[in-house]
Amino acid sequence: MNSFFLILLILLAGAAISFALGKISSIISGTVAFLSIASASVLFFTQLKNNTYIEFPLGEIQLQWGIDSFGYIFALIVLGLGSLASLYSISYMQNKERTGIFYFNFVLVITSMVGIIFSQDFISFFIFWEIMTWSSYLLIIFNKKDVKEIGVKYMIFSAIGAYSMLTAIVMIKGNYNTFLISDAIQAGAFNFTNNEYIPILLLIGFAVKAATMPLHVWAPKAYSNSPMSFTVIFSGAMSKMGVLGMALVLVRIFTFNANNEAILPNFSPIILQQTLAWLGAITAVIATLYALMQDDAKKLLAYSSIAQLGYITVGLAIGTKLSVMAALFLAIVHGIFKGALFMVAGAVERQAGTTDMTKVSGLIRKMPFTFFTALIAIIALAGIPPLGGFVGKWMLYESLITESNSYFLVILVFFSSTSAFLYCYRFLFGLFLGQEEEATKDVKEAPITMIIPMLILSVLLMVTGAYPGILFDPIAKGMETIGFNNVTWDMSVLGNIWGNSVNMIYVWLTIVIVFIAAFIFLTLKGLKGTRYVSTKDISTSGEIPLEHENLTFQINFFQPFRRAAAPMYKRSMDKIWNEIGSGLESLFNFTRKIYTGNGQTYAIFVIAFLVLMLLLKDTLFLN
Amino acid sequence: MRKVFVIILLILVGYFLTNTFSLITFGENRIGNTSEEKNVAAYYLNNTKEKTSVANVVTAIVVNYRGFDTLGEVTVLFLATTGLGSILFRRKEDEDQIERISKPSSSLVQTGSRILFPLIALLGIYVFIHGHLTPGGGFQGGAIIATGFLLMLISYKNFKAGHTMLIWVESLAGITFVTIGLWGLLTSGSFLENTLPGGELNNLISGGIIPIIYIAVGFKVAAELTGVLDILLNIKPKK
Amino acid sequence: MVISPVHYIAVPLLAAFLIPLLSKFIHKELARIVPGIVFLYSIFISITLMLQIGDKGIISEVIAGWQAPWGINLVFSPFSGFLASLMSIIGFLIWLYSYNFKKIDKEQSQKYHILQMMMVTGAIGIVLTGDIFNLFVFMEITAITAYSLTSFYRERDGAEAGFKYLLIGSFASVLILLAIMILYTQLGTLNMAEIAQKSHLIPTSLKTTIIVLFLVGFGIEAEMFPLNGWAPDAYSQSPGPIGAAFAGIVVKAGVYALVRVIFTLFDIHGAYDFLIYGGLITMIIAETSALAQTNLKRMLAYSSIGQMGFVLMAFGIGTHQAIVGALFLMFNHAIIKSLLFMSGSYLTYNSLTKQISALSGLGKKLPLVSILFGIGAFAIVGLPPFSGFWSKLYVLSAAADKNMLLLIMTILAVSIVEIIYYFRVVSTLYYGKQNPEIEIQKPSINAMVSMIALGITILVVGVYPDVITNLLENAATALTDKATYIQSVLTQNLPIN
Amino acid sequence: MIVYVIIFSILSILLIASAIYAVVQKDLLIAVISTGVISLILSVFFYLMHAPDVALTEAAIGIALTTIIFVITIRNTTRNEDESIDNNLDKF
Amino acid sequence: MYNLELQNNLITTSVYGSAIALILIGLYAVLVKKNLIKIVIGLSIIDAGIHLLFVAIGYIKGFTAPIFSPGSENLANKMVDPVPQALVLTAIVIGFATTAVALSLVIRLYKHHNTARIDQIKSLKW
Repeated sequence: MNSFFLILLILLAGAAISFALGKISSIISGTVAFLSIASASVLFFTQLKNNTYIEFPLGEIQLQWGIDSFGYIFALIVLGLGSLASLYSISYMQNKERTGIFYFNFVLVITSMVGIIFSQDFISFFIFWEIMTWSSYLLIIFNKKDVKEIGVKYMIFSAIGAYSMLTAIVMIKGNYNTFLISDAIQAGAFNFTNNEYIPILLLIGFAVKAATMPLHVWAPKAYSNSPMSFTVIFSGAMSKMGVLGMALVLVRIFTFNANNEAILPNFSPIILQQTLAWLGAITAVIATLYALMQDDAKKLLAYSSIAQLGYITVGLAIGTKLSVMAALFLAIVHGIFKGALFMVAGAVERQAGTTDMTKVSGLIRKMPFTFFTALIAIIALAGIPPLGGFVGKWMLYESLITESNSYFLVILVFFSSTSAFLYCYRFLFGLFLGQEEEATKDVKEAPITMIIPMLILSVLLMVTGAYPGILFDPIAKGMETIGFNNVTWDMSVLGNIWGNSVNMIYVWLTIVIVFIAAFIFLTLKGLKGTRYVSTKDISTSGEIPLEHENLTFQINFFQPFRRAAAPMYKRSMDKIWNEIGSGLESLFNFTRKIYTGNGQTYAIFVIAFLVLMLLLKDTLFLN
Repeated sequence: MRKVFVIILLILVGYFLTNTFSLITFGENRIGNTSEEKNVAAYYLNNTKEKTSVANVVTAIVVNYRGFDTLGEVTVLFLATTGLGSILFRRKEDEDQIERISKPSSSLVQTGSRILFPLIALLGIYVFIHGHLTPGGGFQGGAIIATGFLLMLISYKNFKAGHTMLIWVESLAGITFVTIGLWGLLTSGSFLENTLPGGELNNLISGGIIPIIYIAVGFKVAAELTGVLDILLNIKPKK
Repeated sequence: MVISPVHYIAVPLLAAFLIPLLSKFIHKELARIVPGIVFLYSIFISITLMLQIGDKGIISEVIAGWQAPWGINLVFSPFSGFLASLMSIIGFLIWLYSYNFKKIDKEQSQKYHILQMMMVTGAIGIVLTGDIFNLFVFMEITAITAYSLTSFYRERDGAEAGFKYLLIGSFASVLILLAIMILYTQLGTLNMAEIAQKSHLIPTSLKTTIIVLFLVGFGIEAEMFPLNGWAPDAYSQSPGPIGAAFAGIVVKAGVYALVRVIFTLFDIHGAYDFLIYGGLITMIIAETSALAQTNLKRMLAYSSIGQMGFVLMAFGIGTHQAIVGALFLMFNHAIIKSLLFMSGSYLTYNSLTKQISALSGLGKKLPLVSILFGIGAFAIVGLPPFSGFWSKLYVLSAAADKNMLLLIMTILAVSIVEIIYYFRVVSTLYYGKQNPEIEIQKPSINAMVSMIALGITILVVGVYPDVITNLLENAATALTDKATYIQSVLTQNLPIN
Repeated sequence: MIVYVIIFSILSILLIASAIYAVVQKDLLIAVISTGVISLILSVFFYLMHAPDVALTEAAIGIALTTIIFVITIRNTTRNEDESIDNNLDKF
Repeated sequence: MYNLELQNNLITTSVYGSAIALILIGLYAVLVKKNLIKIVIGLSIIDAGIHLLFVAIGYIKGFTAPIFSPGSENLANKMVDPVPQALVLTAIVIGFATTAVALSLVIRLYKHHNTARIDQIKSLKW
């Protein structure tokens, strides 16, 4: 049997079995899900060779599946993260209701993403894309919170994206008479000068999943409201599907000459590129600003995800070798550290009952391993050396400064990534440091099955920080597949055009030594004379705080900043979309009044329509 | 406002109807020479006498050439009866409170209807038995018989049209019709095919299956129309 | 006896006339069982005949032994055969579903089953007949049964819906009669093949009038805007399975008639545009009206109208692929909407009111029905891997071949509206708060069987559309191939006399 | 010939008059009877146009049965179009 | 009055005219009158008009009824068109059936809503 089918079959069987077993025990169900994903990953990385393709017909439509180096990059994210997240969710989902539905959709999301990676034709691509959409929809509303608002919003935006994609697909079929992606690329279907609509529509479709402005409004609540073990996949892997698509299209919007160098016949593709880059940058800035204001750690992470995806979009949109490489690198690393962070949030949620930073704090002693993961991941997220996040940002900045032609863009990206320090700090400080709360006194460390994936991810982050080349290798191969020539990379040395270079191993070693030294010093000092006080252990002007009063330092954490940036928060994209929605709804409510309920009126409609047709008959039906 | 709009519409409808029918001359011969058989009407007029031995061409068309329509038509009536039954359905518990809509008629009326009823029924039967020879046929005869039943229904308070009888007549007539059709299919290969010998023109026994079908139609229509009347008359009047 | 298309009509009629006798004198249950046997027989005929005609053949069966133009004939082509088979199958499933439907009175069930069977028979007659007046008669059979069935429940506003339907339906029959009349004066024939052959002889002004009359008349049956005022009421007030029958069978017959007139009788290009615009407006108005509905069945009704608009529009595009897409849509709409109406009617039956909000949390109490409803909802909005996706893809790519970008955008925009209201229902079902007071009536086995059969069909066709596309291709070819139609009707089966 | 002209003209005038009367008359019973008159005149028309079968059918169904079911309906609902006058259709 | 053409026109006008007038009057009743029974009366008037039109298009001036009565066996070429008559027969019966169903619905509506005015029976809308 063909490995492609076998992998999908294993996954589908896993979905079905875990659905059936969900009624019996959530642990068994989760184990089945984990085993199926893990075995599919093993099969994938051992059995499938790059650049193998199979073709089979479905009616008149020729379908093609295959795996190339480009898809391989994303397979790494999807399957790696998928296995870890499913392992993680065994404990996370324990004692919850309807776990059958959860695991069914969970595995189905993984399946569809693997399917997307396999798809070499638009039809299977779209089919898997839609399966991914609706199965993730069912997970988003899994927690039964704000079902209508979150679910419907997610579905509307997904549908906007999917249907623009579908429009583009049928247009490709109409113009080039092919459903195969490779044929379409060959025929120049993505070429902006050939047809403006196709690339734009496709980009809209992918931008929705990549949560790019102004199509991002579904994301914050969707990310924060789904079960955390799924958000790991949702934010870490699923959004990367949008990145995958965007990369494919953006590379090909120019006309190429024989040496595969872009010819620039007019400015329109550049305008498209610039627009997208600007949108990405603005997304990053705005999402960062919103992330600062969140009290809920999950929401903070959700906005941060959007911001990170903004960087990736910028990188893809710039479209040079370096920037695309940076973007893809960031995509993988973002998958790892955001996965780790959402796992942390999930662990905190499971153990402490909430992730609201005004209610939970000082968990460092209760959950040391979780804290360690959070620390590592936050370092990566903030882009501080020596971890993977730094490498990606470095490359992105370099390409922005040298190749983007727009310093405003650079300023925006810089602004947002420095502001990101603020929320990174807050996440770490809010949840793990500071005073302990009464409510979280009895919190224990998360179970081992949750710790293991988190630690694996932290280790991965450290490794990619020291040896980014591990990731450069598949990325470079993948980029060569989609049309870049001679992508060069080095195992751990980052260079720039001015000839300076950094060896990540040295950076890494230095920092780790400093870190360990500081850690030992602080621990020793801490052992001696630290006094722990509860938040209620104060008196203000002689008044003793009431029992229920919340006096955590977390409340209004960035109040001065909020005051300064108030105008920014006044008008959000969310509101604009809501206004459009309610406007349309009232319009529809008006038009449906045509059905007055009076049978006679309907009869008059019939006669009026008849007369109208009779009046127009000679123009309408002449031949 | 609505009235004005409707009147404008009606004027336009009238204009188009007049326009259309001004192109269709009244009384014009559109059949042409019947022996040329340029259209169905010519074919029917030319062939009915020989091929079906039915004097009344309309009957030949209704029962034989377009017998399928007639089957559909009696089905429509049948379904109307059934539908009426379901629309005006009463539950069993209401059944006792049925009240005839008319007060008991005077004995003069009662006697009159009792005498008239057989006569009307006979007339109806005559009409549909001679359907293939003279004007009239199953529908007309059936409707006439139903009128007779109507007389009885309104003059006698407790005259029940006899559900069992109605069901029998209706079902048997319908089954006869379809069975004759299926017999044709079985023996000659086409539904409702006239399998019996034609006989002599203008004889009572002529036209093969045509009179049989028309008689069945007559009974069926009579039963169905009576059924409709029965249902409608059985409604409990509003106090 | 040789299997022939006339069995589709004759056997149900025989059964309908027999049922009162049988149930009165042999056993009451027979009134409910016999229609099922009849439907099974219809399915058997369908299979036999579909195998018999193979890829391209057309069976033209004459009635009463008169050759085509002189008598009435039935035409079993891949196109009409496809629809007749579909109707038989849906009819059977609807019968199975309503076999012991609790809401139907015991005494009423005989009438219900006769009416339901004859409604399907009438629709099959419309599809099969080759005579325009015969088509009218069958339309009346369908219409009369539909009026009665719409007002079947006493406790609902059925009578109101039925009266509106009747009012508009009478207009339809008047218009069609007028059209037939004018047609007859011009050509002296009622046979559709002969009309198709000679339609160019009609003077233009009369021809256009005839077309308008036909389009408006059949447009009423096909639920085209603004002729569809009756439809939401009729759908929502009729018994659940009858809503399914309207969507799966009756409207299909209306669309068939409309398409037959446009594609075969008069080959008019203006009418294609008429279909596109009519369908588009119907779709937009109906789907946007569905958005604000609070009553589940009424929402399904509007959605059904919208889908029919989509079908008409797909026919209007007019290319081979578009017609295949349109037929695929008809197929999908028949099975999916039947499933939705069936499961939806169980859901509303188990809620306190008919409102969508009253369904909240029923997903847990009626898990299988809710999953089936969910499958239906996912399929109708065109999400893969359910069957609805393929029809949408066919139509869209046909539109793309003709470079109708705006059309594609509109269809998809409307689909988004569709997604919103269907997903609202699904999320209410599964993620709403439960009402503990409701007592649940579990659906009977037969109802479950018929719903599961539909659900499985949706999945199978969705995963592997090839099972149906071949049939659709043949049907589409048969619809557009006017010459073969005329030829096989007018020269086959010489008269025996 | 001229006789026909006269008959046709008179009949058509009667026909239209009774139709209008049927529509404007507020008493539904009278309106229904006018409708019956329409059918009557119609069947004469049919007879004159050499359609005896149709004439018979129209006579039997149109005049008798249609009228009677209308009357039954009026009996069961209301006699007055505007529903202000009491229904006093006790015998007929 | 001896003008043949005028006579023809008069007959044409009286037949077609009254048929069209019936249709229009019926339509008026259906579209304007509020009473349900009036609406049904309107429908049957429209039907009557259609039936008249139908017979009229089959009429051929000076020809006889399509019946081969004894003594007129060879008049096939002198008979009016029988097909419209056959169709009208069907149409009349169908019309009756529709009217019966309509009236039964009116009865039920009246019982349910206690009114026969169509503009007050609007519980289903939008």
